[in-house]
Amino acid sequence: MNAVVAKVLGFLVGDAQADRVVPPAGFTVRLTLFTSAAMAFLMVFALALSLASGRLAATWSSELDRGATLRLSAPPEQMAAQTAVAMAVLQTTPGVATARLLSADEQRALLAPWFGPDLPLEDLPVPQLIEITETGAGFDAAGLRLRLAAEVPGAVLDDHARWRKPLVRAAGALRALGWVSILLIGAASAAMITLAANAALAANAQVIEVLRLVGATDGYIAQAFVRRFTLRALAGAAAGVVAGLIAVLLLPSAGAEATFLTGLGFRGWHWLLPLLIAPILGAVAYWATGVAARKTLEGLT
Amino acid sequence: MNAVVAKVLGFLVGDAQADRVVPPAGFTVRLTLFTSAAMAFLMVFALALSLASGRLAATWSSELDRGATLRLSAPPEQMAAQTAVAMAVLQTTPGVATARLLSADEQRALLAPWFGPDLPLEDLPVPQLIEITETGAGFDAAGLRLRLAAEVPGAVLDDHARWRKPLVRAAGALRALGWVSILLIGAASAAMITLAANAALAANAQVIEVLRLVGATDGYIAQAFVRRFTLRALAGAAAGVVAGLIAVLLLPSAGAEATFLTGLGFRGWHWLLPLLIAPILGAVAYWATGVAARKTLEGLT
Amino acid sequence: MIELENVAYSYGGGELLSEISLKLAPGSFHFLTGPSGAGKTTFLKLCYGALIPTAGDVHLFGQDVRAMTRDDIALSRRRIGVVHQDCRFLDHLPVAENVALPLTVAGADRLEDVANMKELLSWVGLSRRADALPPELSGGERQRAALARAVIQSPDVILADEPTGNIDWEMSQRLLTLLIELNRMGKTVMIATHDLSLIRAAKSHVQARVLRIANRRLQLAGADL
Amino acid sequence: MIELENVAYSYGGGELLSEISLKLAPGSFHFLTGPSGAGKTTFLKLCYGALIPTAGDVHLFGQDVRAMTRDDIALSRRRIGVVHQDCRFLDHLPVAENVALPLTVAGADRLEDVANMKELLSWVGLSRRADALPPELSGGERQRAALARAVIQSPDVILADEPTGNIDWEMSQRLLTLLIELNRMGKTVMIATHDLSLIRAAKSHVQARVLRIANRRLQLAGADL
Ligand SMILES: Nc1ncnc2c1ncn2[C@@H]1O[C@H](COP(=O)(O)OP(=O)(O)OP(=O)(O)O)[C@@H](O)[C@H]1O
Ligand SMILES: Nc1ncnc2c1ncn2[C@@H]1O[C@H](COP(=O)(O)OP(=O)(O)OP(=O)(O)O)[C@@H](O)[C@H]1O
Ligand SMILES: [Mg+2]
Ligand SMILES: [Mg+2]
Repeated sequence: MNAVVAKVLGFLVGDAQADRVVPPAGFTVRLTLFTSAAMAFLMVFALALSLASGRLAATWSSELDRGATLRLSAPPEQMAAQTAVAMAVLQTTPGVATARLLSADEQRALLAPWFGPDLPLEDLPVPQLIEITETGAGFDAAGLRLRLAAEVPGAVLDDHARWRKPLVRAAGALRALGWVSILLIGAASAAMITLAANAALAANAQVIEVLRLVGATDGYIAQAFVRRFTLRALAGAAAGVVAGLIAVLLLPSAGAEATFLTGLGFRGWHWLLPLLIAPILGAVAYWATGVAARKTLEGLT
Repeated sequence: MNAVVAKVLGFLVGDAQADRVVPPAGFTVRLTLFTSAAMAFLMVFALALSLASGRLAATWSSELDRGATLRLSAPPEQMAAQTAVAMAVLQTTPGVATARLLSADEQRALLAPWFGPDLPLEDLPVPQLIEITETGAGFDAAGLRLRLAAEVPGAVLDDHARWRKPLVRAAGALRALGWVSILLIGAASAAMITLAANAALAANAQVIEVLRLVGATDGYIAQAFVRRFTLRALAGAAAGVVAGLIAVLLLPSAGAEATFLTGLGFRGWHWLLPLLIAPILGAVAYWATGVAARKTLEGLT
Repeated sequence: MIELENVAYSYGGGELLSEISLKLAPGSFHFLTGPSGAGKTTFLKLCYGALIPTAGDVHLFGQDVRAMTRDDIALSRRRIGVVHQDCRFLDHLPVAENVALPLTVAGADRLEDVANMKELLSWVGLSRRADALPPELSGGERQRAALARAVIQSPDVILADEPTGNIDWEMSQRLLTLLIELNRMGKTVMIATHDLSLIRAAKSHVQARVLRIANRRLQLAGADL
Repeated sequence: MIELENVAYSYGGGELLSEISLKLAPGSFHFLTGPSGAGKTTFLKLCYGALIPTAGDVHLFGQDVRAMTRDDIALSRRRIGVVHQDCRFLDHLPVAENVALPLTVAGADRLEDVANMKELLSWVGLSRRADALPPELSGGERQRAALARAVIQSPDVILADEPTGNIDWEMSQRLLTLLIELNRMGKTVMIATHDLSLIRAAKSHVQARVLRIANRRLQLAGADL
């Protein structure tokens, strides 16, 4: 472990002499710096989007996952008996986690938008509602309906599927979209940084040639370039991540609408994710420059 | 107009001789091609996302934009009179576009989830519901409540705001996010293509120098490079757009959930938007190469 | 054709050239000598407008270089053929196209030039290498290609900076003969060289003046050469 | 030190060099001549392992070039100082650092070298230009810097390709003196040149063999020089 640390430190500190052989400025610097910065910036956004839509999807599915409702209509005198039968049926149905009678107050709250809060619920032939939550596997709605039809004819099962499924699916699609975009931007970043490293190396062909001619070993030359470009990519990416985080923090300040979209931004340990971007892009630059340097060198005698 | 067309055609067809002075291959080609392609690809995605969330927002706001509901409870014999008064009040309220009495069938449909379809609506003290649609400006809910309290004491205004606003705001945030990401990716694309053009030109410094020394005018040199790089950026961007469209078409094939998210993808004239990407990136390349060429040339005597 | 009046030039340090006055008349033949680093290349750059004098005036074909636009300079270069000391080419085009480049950029390459070109390439001994790319040429071949490129447009003035530095004696003689012939046809020629035997060889064929840069001044070298 | 046995080389067309055998003994002094394009540069490249012969064997310090790894070649270049015909530098480093580059990459630049370096730069007449960047040098100054770079590491073998092409006679003499001194200290020297007077000047100071490339063969030139 210590050896690895020493190696990484040695790499970062570098050989001051070897460093000078790589031109310090010019368009290749700007290219590498800006490419890493811009792609890191976009990746922060894509990450924020993915995480936000992930949270959105989670909220939707949990809020809508209330399961199903059983509506029981029966003459007032049979109500209690039928309710007991229905509960028994539900409790023996595989896939039903809990079944709960809604209290009169709860029913009144649900109906309030239609009749106002002063509804005389007792005087109305209001059906009894039973709230069902499913287990992860869910229950067989068609089977349950058959059993209920046989034992509790006045019961109607409303499994909310019509309302819930599309929403959950939509949230899932949004989350998938977020991850697809992060994958795409990540792939584009890697490709772009690879290309920038290649461009920078091609632009420095004369430097490599001169070094080779005066007796520098391949390792020395590759190391000088790899170090320089990795550090540049790291610096650019770090700047991009910082800019991205600032932008993400500034963006949704517009609103309290966070309630629904749960806001663009990072929560809890998610803050650690954008911090991975710079090291990852740095690693890509490290690898790409190494490969490009070795390829360029092999073209030289 | 004809002159412009002739000029553009002339630019596209070009001068075969002038063309040869720009090196046809090398890393600058790959850099320009790939940068335009990757950024065009990402822009197609960002565009699809923006449009999809735009549609989502539109769906949500229109579905939820039913405006408000007025619930009128009154003893059966006063119902008709109170309804007439309430309608009169509504029709004179600025910001109310239409006010419509819900028919018994409609009320029954709304209550069906709670009481089943066979509800004897006539026998119940069911309030009369009036559906209100707002004009663009919307009405002053507080003011309306005051007027109603005075004239129709049994009326309760439910303006849906509690339910609607967060959703509409969330949809708006999503749409804004889409446009922000398209702006960001667009800006990054422009910057990246500008940088690639600069890199390409810097890599071709010797070509420019030699041309200048043998008596080529600035116009000739700039034109040769601008033409080459614009066409490359156009070709790369076109390839990226095509790849992006194919990816967008393939992606949401997963689902019929299109109902809610209305699906990622383009609808109707929106198909024209991604076709603008290549010309726009081409224009950026045209401008960037021109500026870079002129800057490089001014550094030469 | 080219006139320098009391010209001085400095790269930023002290003055490299001072009080230089010279008139290149049509049909004249000049040699330019001086130790390495004396300013021969700098002097030639002043003559083709690549450098603007820090003092004094330079006139190219009657125009003051300070008043010339960038395009004027470009056009004047079509009338001045230059062999640069570090000859550079378009590395992706074969030698023949590189030699024809001044014609190409002037939009003036016509069929009759093809014959001219062949003859020129064979005179400088590059017929067999016409299709090679510049990086595949030997040092001397590059210089010969540069000379060919400088004269292909039959310019009024030919400025050659060490055109024989990497070339053997016999080939140097051939190149010199070419330049002498062009001079006989009325072209103005100026050759910067450190090769005194080349100057001696030329003197027996043409009336050449030998200029020498020493102590920042341009002097007419005596008959001692 | 360097041995060529029945070597042939071709760039892809016909053979450029054939049946070349030569042993560079320590302390020997060679000149290499031949018309432009004969293959002098190619021959030197074979000698420092930049080209692998298409036939025959080349041994550098006893090792077969075909069996040498890339790092072996790099290390052997620290024992062979080369002045390239087209001298290239790191354009972003000043002349002094460019000259010291072989020491830098060998990780061998020490304090005592600073004094050496100063002396060397002043010998080749570059003391005043030590802080200039290579693109600001004149043609002759570049060649002198390249020679300084080739000898700074005091290599066993010095191969110089037209080291005086752009340099005046007096400075050429100084450079020649430097090479002759190094040769006296036991270094092997080979100079490719087309300048016969340089060869003649050297012959009065050192026992030099003159090789000539003609008709694809390496011949020993007679005493006619
Ligand atoms: N761009 C520049 N910036 C600063 N100094 C320069 C520049 N170009 C040339 N010099 C210096 O000016 C002096 C004259 O250079 P110039 O190239 O004119 O010499 P020259 O006579 O052609 O020499 P040579 O025979 O070696 O080619 C040299 O000392 C050189 O270092
Ligand atoms: N990379 C290459 N590919 C193909 N041909 C080449 C290549 N390099 C050199 N040549 C050809 O090989 C021949 C010999 O080249 P070389 O550079 O060895 O000549 P030279 O003797 O050094 O000539 P000079 O005196 O002009 O420098 C030339 O005709 C040249 O065009
Ligand atoms: Mg010069
Ligand atoms: Mg050579």
